[in-house]
Amino acid sequence: MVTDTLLKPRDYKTDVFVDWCPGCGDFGILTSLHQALWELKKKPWEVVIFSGIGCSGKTPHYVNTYGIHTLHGRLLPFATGAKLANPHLTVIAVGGDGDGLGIGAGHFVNAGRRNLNLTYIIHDNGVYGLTKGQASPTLKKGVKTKSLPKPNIQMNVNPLLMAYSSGFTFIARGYSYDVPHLKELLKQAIQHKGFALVNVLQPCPTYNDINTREWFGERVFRLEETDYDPVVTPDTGEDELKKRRGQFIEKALEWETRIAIGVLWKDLTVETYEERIASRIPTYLDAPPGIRPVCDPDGKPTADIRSILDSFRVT
Amino acid sequence: MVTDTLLKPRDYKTDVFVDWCPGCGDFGILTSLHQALWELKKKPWEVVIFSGIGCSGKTPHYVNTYGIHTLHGRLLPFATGAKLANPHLTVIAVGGDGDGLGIGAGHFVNAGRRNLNLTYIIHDNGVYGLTKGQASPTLKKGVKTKSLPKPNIQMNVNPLLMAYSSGFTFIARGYSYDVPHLKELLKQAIQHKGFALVNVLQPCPTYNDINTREWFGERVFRLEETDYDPVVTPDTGEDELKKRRGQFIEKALEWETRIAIGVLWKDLTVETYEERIASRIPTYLDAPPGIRPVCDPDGKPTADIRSILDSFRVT
Amino acid sequence: MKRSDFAWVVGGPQGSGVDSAANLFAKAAAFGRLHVFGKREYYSNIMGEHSYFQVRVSENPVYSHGDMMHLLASFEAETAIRHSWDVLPDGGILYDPKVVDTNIERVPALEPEVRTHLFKRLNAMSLPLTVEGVLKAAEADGVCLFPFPYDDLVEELKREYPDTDAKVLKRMVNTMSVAASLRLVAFPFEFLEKSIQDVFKGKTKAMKMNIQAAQMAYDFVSEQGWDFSCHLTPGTTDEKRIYVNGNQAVSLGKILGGCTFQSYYPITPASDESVFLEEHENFPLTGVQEEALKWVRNPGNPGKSASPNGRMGSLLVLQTEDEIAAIAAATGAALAGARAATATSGPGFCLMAEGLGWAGNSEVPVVVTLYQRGGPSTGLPTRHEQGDLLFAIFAGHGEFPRIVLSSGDLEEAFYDSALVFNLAEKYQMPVIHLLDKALANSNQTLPYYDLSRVRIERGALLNEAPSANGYQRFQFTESGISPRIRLGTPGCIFYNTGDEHTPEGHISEDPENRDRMMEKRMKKLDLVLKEIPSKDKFHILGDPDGDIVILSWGTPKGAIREALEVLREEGHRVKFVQSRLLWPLPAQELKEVLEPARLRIAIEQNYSGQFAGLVSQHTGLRFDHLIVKYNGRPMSFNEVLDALRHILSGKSSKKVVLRRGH
Amino acid sequence: MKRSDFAWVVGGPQGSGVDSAANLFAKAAAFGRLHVFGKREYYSNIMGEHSYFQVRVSENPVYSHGDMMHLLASFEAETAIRHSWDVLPDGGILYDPKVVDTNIERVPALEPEVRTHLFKRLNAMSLPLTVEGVLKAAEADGVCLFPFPYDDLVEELKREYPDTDAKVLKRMVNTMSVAASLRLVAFPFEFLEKSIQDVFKGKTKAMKMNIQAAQMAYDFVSEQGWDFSCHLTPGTTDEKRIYVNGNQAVSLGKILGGCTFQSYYPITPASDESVFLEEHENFPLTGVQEEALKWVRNPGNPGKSASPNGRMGSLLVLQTEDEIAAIAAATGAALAGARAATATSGPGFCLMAEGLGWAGNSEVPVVVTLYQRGGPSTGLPTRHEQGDLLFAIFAGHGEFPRIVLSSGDLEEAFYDSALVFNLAEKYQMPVIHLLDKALANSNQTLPYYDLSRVRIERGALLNEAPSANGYQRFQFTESGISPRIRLGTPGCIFYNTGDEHTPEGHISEDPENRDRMMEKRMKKLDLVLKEIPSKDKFHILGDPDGDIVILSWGTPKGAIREALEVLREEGHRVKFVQSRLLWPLPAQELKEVLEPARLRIAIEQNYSGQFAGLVSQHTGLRFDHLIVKYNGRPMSFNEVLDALRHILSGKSSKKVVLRRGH
Ligand SMILES: Cc1ncc(C[n+]2csc(CCOP(=O)(O)OP(=O)(O)O)c2C)c(N)n1
Ligand SMILES: Cc1ncc(C[n+]2csc(CCOP(=O)(O)OP(=O)(O)O)c2C)c(N)n1
Ligand code: SF4
Ligand code: SF4
Ligand SMILES: [Mg+2]
Ligand SMILES: [Mg+2]
Repeated sequence: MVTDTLLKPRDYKTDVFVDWCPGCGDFGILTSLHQALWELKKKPWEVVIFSGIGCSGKTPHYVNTYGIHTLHGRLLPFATGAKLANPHLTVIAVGGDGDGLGIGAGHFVNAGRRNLNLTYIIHDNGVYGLTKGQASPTLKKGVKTKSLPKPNIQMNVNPLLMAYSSGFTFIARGYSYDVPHLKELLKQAIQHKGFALVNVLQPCPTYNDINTREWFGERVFRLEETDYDPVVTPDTGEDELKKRRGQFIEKALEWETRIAIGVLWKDLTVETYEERIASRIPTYLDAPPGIRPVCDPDGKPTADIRSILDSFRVT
Repeated sequence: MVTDTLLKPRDYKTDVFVDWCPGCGDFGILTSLHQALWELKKKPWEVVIFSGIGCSGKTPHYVNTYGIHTLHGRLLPFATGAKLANPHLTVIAVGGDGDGLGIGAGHFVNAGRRNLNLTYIIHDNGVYGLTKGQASPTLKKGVKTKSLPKPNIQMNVNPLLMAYSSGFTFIARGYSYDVPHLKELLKQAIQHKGFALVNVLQPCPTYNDINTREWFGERVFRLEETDYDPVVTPDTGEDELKKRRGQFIEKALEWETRIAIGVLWKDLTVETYEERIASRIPTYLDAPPGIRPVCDPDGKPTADIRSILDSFRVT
Repeated sequence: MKRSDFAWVVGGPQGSGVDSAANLFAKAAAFGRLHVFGKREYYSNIMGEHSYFQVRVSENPVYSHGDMMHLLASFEAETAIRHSWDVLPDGGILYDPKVVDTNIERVPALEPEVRTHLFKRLNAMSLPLTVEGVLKAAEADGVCLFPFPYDDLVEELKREYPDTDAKVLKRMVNTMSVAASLRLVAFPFEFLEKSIQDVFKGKTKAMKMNIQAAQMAYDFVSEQGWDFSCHLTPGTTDEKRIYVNGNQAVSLGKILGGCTFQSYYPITPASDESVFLEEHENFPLTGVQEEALKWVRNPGNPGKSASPNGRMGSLLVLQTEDEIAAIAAATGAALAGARAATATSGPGFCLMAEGLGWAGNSEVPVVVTLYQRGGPSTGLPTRHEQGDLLFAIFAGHGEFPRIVLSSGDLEEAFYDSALVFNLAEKYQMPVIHLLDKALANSNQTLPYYDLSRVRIERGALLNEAPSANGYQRFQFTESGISPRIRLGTPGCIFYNTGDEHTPEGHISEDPENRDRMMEKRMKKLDLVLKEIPSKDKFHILGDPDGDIVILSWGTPKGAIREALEVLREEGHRVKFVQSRLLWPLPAQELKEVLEPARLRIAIEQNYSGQFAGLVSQHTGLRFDHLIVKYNGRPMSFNEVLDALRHILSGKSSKKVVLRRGH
Repeated sequence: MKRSDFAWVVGGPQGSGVDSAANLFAKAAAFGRLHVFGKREYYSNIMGEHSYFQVRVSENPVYSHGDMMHLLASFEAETAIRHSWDVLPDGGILYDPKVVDTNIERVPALEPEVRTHLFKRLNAMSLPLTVEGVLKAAEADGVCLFPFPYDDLVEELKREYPDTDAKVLKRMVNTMSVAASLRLVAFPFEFLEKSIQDVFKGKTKAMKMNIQAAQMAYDFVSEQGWDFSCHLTPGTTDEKRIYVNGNQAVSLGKILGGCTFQSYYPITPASDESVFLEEHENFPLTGVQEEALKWVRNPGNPGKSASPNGRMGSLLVLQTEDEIAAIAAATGAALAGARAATATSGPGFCLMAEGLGWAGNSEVPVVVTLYQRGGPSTGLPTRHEQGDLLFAIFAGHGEFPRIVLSSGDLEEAFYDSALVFNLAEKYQMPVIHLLDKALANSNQTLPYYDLSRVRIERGALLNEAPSANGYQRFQFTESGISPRIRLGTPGCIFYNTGDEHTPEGHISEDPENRDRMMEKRMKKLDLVLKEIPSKDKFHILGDPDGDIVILSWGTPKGAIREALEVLREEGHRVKFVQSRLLWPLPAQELKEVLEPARLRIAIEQNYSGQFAGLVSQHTGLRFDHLIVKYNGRPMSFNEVLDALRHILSGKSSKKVVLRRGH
């Protein structure tokens, strides 16, 4: 029995041994998540964390909420099913860059098309951590991390650009060693009504000796401290929209010398998938699939199919 | 035995019954392909066409070259394997929008990261044709084609933007009823050294009664007839690059009133995957995996593993 | 064969309305209180390739299609060319006189191999290589030819509907062919009219035009005074009946069975089910009780949800990007409390193997409705096969429990589609409902479903957090079943992982815990075998004391039943064990019913006799004969009968391959 | 057990160098001309969780690990806490005196269930809940304790290497633990020195430091004058030997066997193979003949490719985005003429089911190296199991031919890794090479591979277009094998499709063609059974005339062999049938060797005895006993021996579950 009294940030921790390597960027993400949940006053049972497979995939076991550690690359479809079955849940998906942008790229793209109200945190470390450091889809071509026998032969994808092309309505970049900032991003993402991506730059000291804490430290800067405005509303004019889009793309691409962290895109003009469903299924929000009583206490079905069946009557 | 003498455009046809619906846009794509191959003087055996599953997936059976009709959504990985095994083949992948951007989206993205020298033609009809007209990933939200019981509830992806975020170095849009233009696009795509996408607007008169020939007819215009310049070379400056990128994105997104067809993006700065391999494997182009003699006529292996094996010797 | 058993075939290019014609014909017969069985054959194609429909009609129940054809209705060349050969000597062919000169060469959709074959036949008979040649060949066999001038009648109709699109008018040939056919067999027009009214309900104009077209065609035939020996007489039953196909039967069972979530990715022959469900996503509810689930109602809107009584309910259909996502989404929905399913066919099921294992490992009740079709690979996407059994049983790496249940016909399919959710929830494991193309695309008249037979059991699903401290999702219990709560249940949390786990659901690599968890999961299969009632394990049909036993599963049931009726008349005592629970295999019970027989025959629609092998493994019993079929066409009762007769004559080889059908 | 059979265990947190320590120790023993078998156990984790390595050493060949431990080498608390319990009474424990006071509570990676268990034990003995308590418990059993002050020695070393990073110095504890251990068993230092030289080849500085550290530790132990009864004496063989692990053995076989293309997606325990291959992507060629394949050489560069003789060759490794792409790419490469493979484990194999069917249907020779690991689902990703057999055999919808071959040890694995390509190309079907985690992560000393044993057969692969007109890729032939050409072969084209197809490879739904194609494909399996030599079907080990027979497959081979050696000494005549060709199943031959026995015992590392069931199905024979294990730890020869002894005593239950291992 989990109680809802006296929750402190550390009440969001579990007593499962956190088996990440010392200095791993995953710790910062976990802490930010604990803090964000606490600041949002989420009760443990209001939240479900879905994860994929990888070092990052272990996250749900370390958070005192419902936690579903799914399959490699499949966290979004699992999360989608749960969220659709009960749209009142706060659903957070947490996975690796290999998980989400390699094997899971098809789900990434297609989840973007739905704009379900959920939050997706990517641990972007440039490597497949748990399988010992092969290049992940975000590693730049030609980079040779210590885990690679040869320089990376494939080019990288840009997760933010991909998110934009796929329809995400909230696109942010965080840095796992800037916990206060990341915590704020997570809070905003969770509060955003729609599909929110928080791509977190996450140093992997064990395998990625290129994009290290030092490397990022010299480059990241907070977008909030500039005059960048990521918000698109129904009132944003066509020209203004083009401008926003242009600056978004440039900021998303910027990498070698400066890397922006913060909210890069926030589109308030798109209705959520839940809203779309509700407009087709009037009872959806009141009696969603996970909840709708399917039988009476005796097991008698509540669905009355007689009118449908009658349409097949011949005698 | 296929001969290489006296090839005419119609020699690129087969006598297999073409079972597309009357008026289907697929015919225009097929004709353009026949013509492009002829004009490029490709011998039938120099070309391999890979396809996925769908109406579009039947294409290889209608072209007098090697033809490999693969699985739904998997044409790119099949094509990738063949091209890598013999980089001297001209490899063309042909598939549906559902095939390539729905179930196959993960391969689309990750093939973009490689920039193999191959051509990918998408039949973009907004529907899953062969399964009777469900919404495909390119259909706009809210659109109700005659095949749908309710308006499309998901948003669309923009194939060109996705291609850009994934690293494609040649991105074009064609229109299946503008055969002369499409033929030229295909020729350019095949000749481009790198991964080339030709997304073809393909009316499906049977299921998509929204994006019809008439609808497109009023909107498409040839980019070549404007002053649009898609080419990026090593000499393109940073500002110029930003400009190109900006105009590419706007042209890629433009849809409701005007739709640009032509080459939207052509990046000549990226080496091909084959070149990258060749720099690691000096014998790659001369003796690629499909060809390298693996044994002598008696079956004696040619690979000499003694030096590797010796590194494991203990006595 | 009783005379009242009548088989009608209509063919034509895909997209030309063959299905509508068949539907009109079948419903007319059904409204005429006859039993109907309809089978659809078509290419993997949208327009242009040949498709056809056999409708069998009888005063007695019909369970399958047959090889015979009494009347062939055609309105273009290809159908006549392909099917005329199979019309019975006394039967007839309705054809368009316009096409008689059509050269076989010029029918593009005919496969080269079919063409060559026809040439040989016609040349041997010195007949021209045209439709006429083919018809002549039939005539020589005693078949009656009925030239029907469609164009003239369409012209006539056009005069009455001058503003109507030519394409729409052209479509009337379907209705005409039906009307002409019904007139030929002297079936009263009123039933056709009723059928048209039913089919075009709400489309007044189309209804009117179709009735008129039908009347014209009917009258035309009357005027010809053609002599046709087959007559069809309306029946007299007062049984309440429906006429449905497999996708519909399953959909109806799912809705009634409390399915609230279905994910799918389009695939033949499964997706028609999902489309049907989406069309019927809202439906009324009855008898909803005030419940313990208030916590999940829209928190922003508590008043509105006070009582869902008398309200509408829904089943949410989600079209996913692929089948990997389909099973994952269904599993996610099940975790949140939905009765969740996904429907697919072989290629899609391939992509579900990993997800299935996750659900098995995390003990999630998820239903996979698997419509088998011709494999391997893309195979024969619109044809029939039962080739996926062993794959369904062993899909996914490692070992985890699952249930595989197969339905034999449209009656079972309905009730089973509700039942599978009970099994999934009671035993907390994935259930594969194994169906096939023949079932999906067959139509049948059936007694109105008995809705009161369906009861919902949700097993150990708790509506509220257990009051005891320390809820453990995978608590070790005697039965192996641990109480389950929904994601979001207040006062509780739980964990799931694809890894081996502790009772709390956290990753564990401890060998002792591993053994216990593995045993907990796998032993649930024993419980399944213990608790599932015998009727859900297998049906015994035919002669329960027969000394010959047939073992089969799935849709061959219909053909076997009909064949057995004949064999019984011929004095053979044959018992038919139709297996339903295919996994876990009720080996002991099967052994008991199979062992006493002096002759054991297994029948299934695949190459290797997958189920027979499995039963041999687990019972130690061998089969004397194996009747299989793998050409993509369902077994007709005639070929099953012939094969059985041959076996009974003692002259048959051990393995019999059925090869009929087009 | 012979005294010279010595088992050493080293443990520590993942990432701290346990593997290197084990490698140093094993190689030292191997250089000392002893036989070595090493087994690695680790968590699905990168750093921090406990891992350990058992190295067994003997003058006689060792084929498996054992339950005994003569010397435990530890350098932190957790290893001592976990393993001390299992040291033999005469054995010893090397430990860091610094950690004796460490409280068990404060060892974070210990699972709560393990901790509770330890508390119980220590409390029962009234010992403190610390490392000291645990050591005391061991001492009470007669185990010798060897406190080894690592920090002091590291300090000393630091003085000599003042500029060296503290982390690097800390790592020296590994080498020290090895040196100390070897001194304890009085093994000559020279072999350790050789081992260090070998392992640190090319890294002069590290080599020097390690030798020095080793020397210091060795000397330190000498000075203590500790008394330890276990001694290890160098061997005397002049056999030429290698020391490899499973991933390496397979890689070497692949390269030699002419594999030119490998696709993969990272997964434990398969991807080390691909990484190894990528590291060795270029290698010399010998004996390349001028060939008929000029047409494919770089057309832009014809001169350069005139003769590849004496040149380098390559094996291209492609890291794909997932396993769906991996099998698709390998299949594409095979179509273009490559000997192509992909390597994966259960979860990845799930995603290959559809691609496998395509390759089966299109008759493409593609090799899947499948390393089984603990399932279901993510399961026990770094642990061992043989749970994927039936899935490997039945993966993919519909029915298509495939070969499943399993190797029993590192010797077989090498030759088989070349052989599978021959099978794939000769029979034009996918071949699954079924391996497992135990094989991948075991090391063994073996006779230097006999390279001349490997012969390459490419079957009906034509290097040029056939001169006859109308090449048909799927031409019907007597054997079912049709001549195959590469994509790009001039003067020719062909088609492939996942659909059923004509001999040309175009889509066909014709039922007759379908039957023929299906039979063509499936009958190739008969050819496989006919042609594959008996030694590739199964090995007969032990007493060929034994009246007790054991059937097994894969890696239990090692443990069974050793157990049988003991049983033979005890007077039992046991025949051991080690199956290799698992599909198609050589049922007839198996029946012949299994049937005569009076007692049949099946042994495999899964829950349900998958192979035993399959063999029962196809031979009709039952097994009297089934020995299984599914806790994720490979079978030790001791537990196999104990189980067999129990069976032979007549007191055993039918099913025996082995449960040992950490
Ligand atoms: C289908 C499948 N293929 C491969 C794996 C093996 N696998 C485990 S973790 C992992 C990669 C993890 O990389 P990433 O997603 O970037 O997460 P990280 O460990 O870096 O956090 C892979 C490939 C798997 N579990 N399932
Ligand atoms: C794994 C798998 N799932 C589903 C299908 C069924 N299927 C056949 S074609 C098709 C969709 C075709 O749509 P698209 O790719 O857009 O091609 P189009 O027919 O529109 O040219 C689908 C879903 C399949 N063949 N394989
Ligand atoms: S391997 Fe990298 S990502 Fe994984 S836990 Fe270690 S540091 Fe973190
Ligand atoms: S369904 Fe559409 S895409 Fe397919 S053949 Fe017909 S018109 Fe073309
Ligand atoms: Mg990563
Ligand atoms: Mg499409």
